[in-house]
Amino acid sequence: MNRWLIVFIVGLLLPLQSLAKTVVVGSKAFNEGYLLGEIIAQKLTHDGFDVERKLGLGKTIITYEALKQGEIDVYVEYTGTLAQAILKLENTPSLNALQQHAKQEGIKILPRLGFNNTYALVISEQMAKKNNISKISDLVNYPDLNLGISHEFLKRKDGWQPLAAAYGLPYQPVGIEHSLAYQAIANKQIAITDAYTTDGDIARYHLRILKDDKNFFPRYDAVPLVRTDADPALIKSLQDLANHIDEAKMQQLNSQVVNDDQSFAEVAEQFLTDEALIQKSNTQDLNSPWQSLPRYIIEHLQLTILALICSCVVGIPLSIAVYRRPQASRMLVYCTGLLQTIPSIALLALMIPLLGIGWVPAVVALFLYSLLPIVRNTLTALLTLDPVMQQVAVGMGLTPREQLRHVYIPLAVPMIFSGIRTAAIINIGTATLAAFIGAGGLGEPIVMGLSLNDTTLVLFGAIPAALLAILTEWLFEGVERRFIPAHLRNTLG
Amino acid sequence: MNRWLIVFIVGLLLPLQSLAKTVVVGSKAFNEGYLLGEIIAQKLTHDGFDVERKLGLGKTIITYEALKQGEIDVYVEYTGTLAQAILKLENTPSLNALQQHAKQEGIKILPRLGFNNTYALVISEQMAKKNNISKISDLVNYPDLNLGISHEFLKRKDGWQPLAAAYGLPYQPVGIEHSLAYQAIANKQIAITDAYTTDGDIARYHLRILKDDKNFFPRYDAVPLVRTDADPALIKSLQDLANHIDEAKMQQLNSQVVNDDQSFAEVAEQFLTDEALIQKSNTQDLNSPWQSLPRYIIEHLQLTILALICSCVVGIPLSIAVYRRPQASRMLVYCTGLLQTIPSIALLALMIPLLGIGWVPAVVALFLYSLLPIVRNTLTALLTLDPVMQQVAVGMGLTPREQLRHVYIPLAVPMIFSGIRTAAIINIGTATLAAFIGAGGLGEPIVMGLSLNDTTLVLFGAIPAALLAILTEWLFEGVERRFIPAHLRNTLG
Amino acid sequence: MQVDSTLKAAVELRNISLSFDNQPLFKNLYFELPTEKITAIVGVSGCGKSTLLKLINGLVPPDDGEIHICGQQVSHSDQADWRRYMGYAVQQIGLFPHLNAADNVILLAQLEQWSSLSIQERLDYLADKMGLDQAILSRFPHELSGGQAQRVGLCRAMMLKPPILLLDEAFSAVDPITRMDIYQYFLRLQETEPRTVLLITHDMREAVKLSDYIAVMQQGEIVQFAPVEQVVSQPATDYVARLVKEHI
Amino acid sequence: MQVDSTLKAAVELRNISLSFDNQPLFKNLYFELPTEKITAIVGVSGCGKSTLLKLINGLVPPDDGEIHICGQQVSHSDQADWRRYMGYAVQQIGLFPHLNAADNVILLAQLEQWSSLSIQERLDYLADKMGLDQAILSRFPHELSGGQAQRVGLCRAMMLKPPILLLDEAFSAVDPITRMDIYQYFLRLQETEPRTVLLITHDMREAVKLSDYIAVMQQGEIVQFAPVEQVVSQPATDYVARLVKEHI
Ligand SMILES: Nc1ncnc2c1ncn2[C@@H]1O[C@H](COP(=O)(O)OP(=O)(O)OP(=O)(O)O)[C@@H](O)[C@H]1O
Ligand SMILES: Nc1ncnc2c1ncn2[C@@H]1O[C@H](COP(=O)(O)OP(=O)(O)OP(=O)(O)O)[C@@H](O)[C@H]1O
Ligand SMILES: [Mg+2]
Ligand SMILES: [Mg+2]
Repeated sequence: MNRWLIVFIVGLLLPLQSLAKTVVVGSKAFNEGYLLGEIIAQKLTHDGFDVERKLGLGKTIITYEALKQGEIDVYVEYTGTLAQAILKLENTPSLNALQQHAKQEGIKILPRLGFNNTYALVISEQMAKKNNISKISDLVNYPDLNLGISHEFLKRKDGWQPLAAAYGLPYQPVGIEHSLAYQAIANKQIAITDAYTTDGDIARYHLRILKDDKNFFPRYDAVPLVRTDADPALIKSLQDLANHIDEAKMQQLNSQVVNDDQSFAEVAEQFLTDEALIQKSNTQDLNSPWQSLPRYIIEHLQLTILALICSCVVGIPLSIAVYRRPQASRMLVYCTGLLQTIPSIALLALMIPLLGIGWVPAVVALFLYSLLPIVRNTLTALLTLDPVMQQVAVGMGLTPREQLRHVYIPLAVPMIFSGIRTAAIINIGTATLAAFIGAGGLGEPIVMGLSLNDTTLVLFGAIPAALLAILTEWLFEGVERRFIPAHLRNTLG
Repeated sequence: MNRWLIVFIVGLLLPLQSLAKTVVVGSKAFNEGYLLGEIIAQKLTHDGFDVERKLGLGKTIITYEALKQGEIDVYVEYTGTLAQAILKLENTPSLNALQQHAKQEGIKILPRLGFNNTYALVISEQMAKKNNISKISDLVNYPDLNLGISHEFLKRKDGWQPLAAAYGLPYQPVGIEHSLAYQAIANKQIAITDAYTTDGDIARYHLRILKDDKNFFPRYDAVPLVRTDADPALIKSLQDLANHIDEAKMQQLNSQVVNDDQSFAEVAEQFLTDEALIQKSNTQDLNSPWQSLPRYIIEHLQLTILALICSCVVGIPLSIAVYRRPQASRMLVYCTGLLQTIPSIALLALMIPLLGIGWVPAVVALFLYSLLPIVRNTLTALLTLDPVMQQVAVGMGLTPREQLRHVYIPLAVPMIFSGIRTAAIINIGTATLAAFIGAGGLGEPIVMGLSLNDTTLVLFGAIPAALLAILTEWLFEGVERRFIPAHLRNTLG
Repeated sequence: MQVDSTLKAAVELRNISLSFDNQPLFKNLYFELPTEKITAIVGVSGCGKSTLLKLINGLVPPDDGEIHICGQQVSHSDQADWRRYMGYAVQQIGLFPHLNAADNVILLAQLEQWSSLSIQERLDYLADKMGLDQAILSRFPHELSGGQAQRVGLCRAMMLKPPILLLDEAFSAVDPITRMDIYQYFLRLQETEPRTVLLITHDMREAVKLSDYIAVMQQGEIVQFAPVEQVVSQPATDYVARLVKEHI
Repeated sequence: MQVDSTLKAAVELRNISLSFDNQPLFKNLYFELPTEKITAIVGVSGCGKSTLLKLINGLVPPDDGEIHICGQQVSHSDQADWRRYMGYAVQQIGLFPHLNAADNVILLAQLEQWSSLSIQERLDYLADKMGLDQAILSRFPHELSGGQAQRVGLCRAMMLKPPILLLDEAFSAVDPITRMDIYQYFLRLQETEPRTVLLITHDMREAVKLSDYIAVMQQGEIVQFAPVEQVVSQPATDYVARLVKEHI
């Protein structure tokens, strides 16, 4: 009997093992990040890797830490960000120097993708032509131009003020919302604004990037990062992408996403095919949630099952250990009860400083939540056993351990199972919150769908979760049929 | 025995009854709204009313509906909002006409508090003096002034464009982030911007409001709204506030909150005392969460207990009704399981269109969540009864109902209680989410604390919730001691 | 209900067949329970005596055959209606653990809404006859000795004065002296207000002493069913002869 | 462990006192169980027979007094160590419902890590002696008849060949013929490999037939404890006389 149980559990967890061997592609949470992540993912898939996407992980530091700790295997970072925000270097070092620093952290910087996504000043093509302006230092001669500078750039330490000082620019710029600036240029309300060099709107609004002829702006070269111990085949595959995306290309790709409403997957595939980096696949829409559904479900199952196994492995023995001591039993019930009163989001949030993001804190949180039904049912079952059975078990000379193993637990099993089943179902529900901390699962389409107000996407998470609940019930019916003699079984299964 | 149970339950629910007779003061969720709500609440408290605060309810329409449906009894609205956003009137009617329209909806408009919170153009006092500008039409003569207009005002249908047209203003304004505009005026980057007439920063930045001499802006007079069937004493008390707050006063009060970091309660009390509307109380800090703690706890208890009673009253009989039919039992377990897989926030959100806000949807959601442990434990207990007991009960001629009433249920009680206790504890935890839909309870300080990043406030919700969980365990131990013979009892209580 | 005393058989089983797990126990069993007489069933352990009682009580439906009670054929579902007229003391005793001894006994009378006076009277009467004192009646089942519990079960079966009594080894845990008293009580009762009693026993002397008829069962068949004297004097088979010889 | 057969008493209770709910049951009870003899306890239902067995087995701690097993005084906690050497068949039978009959019987031997061959041998031997066939052994307790279950319980108590056997009305649900076989078995066993047996019974003839000594108990006191013949020929009290008279 036990053998079957182990086979069953191992079988269920196998996907976790196999997933652990895939390449996990990460990204930060903004359009260019998503797009570069998707490009890398498709390239790797094409080169035969088993790819998992963990795109949109959040802030720089979370994504970087995820890479360092092996939760993702590759993501695209900018050299400037790496130098300043991550490695905390004062001035901007060369790529080689950066490579040295990164190596000490176990990180390898791969060759540049080809573009430098930094700040720039942009001017309308028309105005530039008319006045023959092509570089920032040309501006010194046109003090009458209206400058509308984004609030962020105005406020940055390395923003407007040092720039103006470096070039000796004679302007008093007006602060403007970045999203309105291009429109303002189009309306001729302002002539010049700041922008990112890869902004998809630059081409759309026919703007010219003024050359940073004094090299004022630090370089933000896009580079894939991997760990130093990365699979050489992975590195090889990623190196193929080197120098395939210049600023204009990146602008165009960004624009396809933002202005032409194409999906990241479509744009990425188009790009890779155009550059002959992959052959065009015949599959349908790559971005369809149908494609991700198996992953959602497997992740969800893994979270739930791992947490459930933990709480069985901890909760049942703990209950058994204390059930003869009323004070200890009471404490156990109180403590597991207290855990329940922490709202789930708060608990998940609490986990982050302790355990970071990903599936570990999610499993821990789920584990803590599923303790109560298991502990209480185990205790109640053991404490309300038929006293004659106890008398016989003791009277025939079984040791306390044997009494439990051969009499009390078998008799308590239907009730314990009832607790485990309740815990499992509650877990399936609560696990949908795991997506908030990047643990994936069916919460991912739900969270995405809620934030995009896309009901279909929400249902892509909600319906499988509901079906999982029913499947779980069936599974437990089967397990009970296997392990509990018919006459002792909760006959509804 | 049953008598005691009833007395106990009624005793616990009594506060709900008494709270239902208090006056509930609502507000929308922005500073001025909170402040006016607090002023009204303190005034009513001073006049002997039992006041409950439901401040920060959210958008206009939620707050208005809450008033109409009796969930709150009074809140402050602006006549312009009332006319346009709520009653959907085309042009701005007189207060009398508005009163007529509102009456048809069962709403009574009380006399104006005295200020008109509308859009205005502001200019620095210094510049105004220098150029002798006091009204908007004066601006026609100064086409060289820089205008920085907020993006929102630029985009509004009744914003900048018609204003400029109405006054024939010769400006091409620059869009600016409202929060930066005052600073920009102070820095002399712009001369004029738009503002609300009661903005606390107007005084702080020494700005002058330009008179709207063509009455372009609709009036947004602050008026308390009550239902037409409101207690005359309540109306009387609210009328005392009429004309006590002009624009300058409101600016000052807003500024005290925003710039001087005083609590709403402090500012409100200061104002009411200054205006001799109430006598200064000797109590300590009114805003202390200690003061609200009893209400939080009582609301939380009510939510939890009501939901628990509902799920007992529904879940136990339902389980008993179906337990002999395996198919029906299975369906019941599946359905209660499905409910568990809906994430709690989604379920609460789902309730709003059906049941509005407040404690009704919260209780319904909690009720649905607590069904599973109760249903499953009841079913399991009934299905794993000692077969000899069943044989005897049937064989001695008990009807199915009598078998249940006198044999099966008494024997199943320890297990059923175990389910109820699990449900109760889970409920206490989940009820903390009820604050999201205005149902109050210990979630209120938690939600507030999380959004203000105020750990102490969070603990004001979390610690009592944890204590409640322990209290609940004690209570159930007592109840079990009362209803279950010692030898059948889950001895850990 | 009153059992029609002119009727020869209060209970009649016709052509009953019953199998457990495809193991036939009864094949075309015919059995009739004489009205207002005490009938004892004896037989090897596991031959089907308790199962016969369950058939009569309707706890086990027959695979085939007819059951007549008081002259009417009853279906398995009808049988429920007859149960209150059949006191049934099961072999495992089966007291309800959540009720004390007295409450176990009076449960049916309470459900029949007897006055508390008549309940108390009947309880006292039965307890006295069965040698149970007040202290014992207020104990919970797990606090009773085996014989005390068995007698409480007997009182419970007899509480409503049922015209038919089914007793499955109802005296086996009672000591000989108390048992004598109970025999006396039954025999006297049978003279004043006769009941139809079916009792299972392994004590041939008990069978001889108490009953009017003896049915000897062997592997699901009734091998002899006759008045006591006849069974003793003319045992039908070797098995019956051994039974009689060893124990009288 | 072997009981030292030179020892007069395998078990000795000295000055035992025990109360339930402040109702004294035993007051300064003295009892010794003769080594390698069969001793029967008879007495009124509820006089404390089963409780005496529980005291010996250590299931119930005495309020006061000493218990000596094989000459050593044992405390309540020590008693646990002795239990495997005392086969104990409880009055309620108490088979484990999740194990079938055979598994109930062999559980202890499995825990003692007997070879499966010797387990099977012992099981077959006992089942044969108790008249249980293979079909019965594979049934779950709720599928057994009362007498079958009781015999399975008896096998369970005897599985480990314990030198001391405590039998609480262990034959009461067994039919007379099978019971005769079991008596024979016990008597023959007692000649070849004698055990210390304490059996509770309400059947005086059983007591006389099986045992070497009879202890008569009345309200928590042993009123006569003597070899069988002596109890029969010289009953110590009226009560004993009645017992003897009515049943022999
Ligand atoms: N837990 C208990 N609480 C109170 N009284 C008890 C408890 N256990 C046993 N008794 C009482 O102690 C007395 C002795 O019980 P015991 O089971 O030893 O009797 P017995 O001699 O075995 O009787 P029987 O022949 O009926 O089995 C009885 O009167 C019984 O009611
Ligand atoms: N649910 C069941 N499944 C399988 N076999 C059963 C079931 N119930 C009873 N039996 C078998 O049917 C036979 C008759 O059982 P029954 O209880 O009627 O015997 P009995 O004559 O009352 O015996 P005893 O004198 O030992 O009480 C036995 O062999 C028993 O094992
Ligand atoms: Mg039987
Ligand atoms: Mg006893």
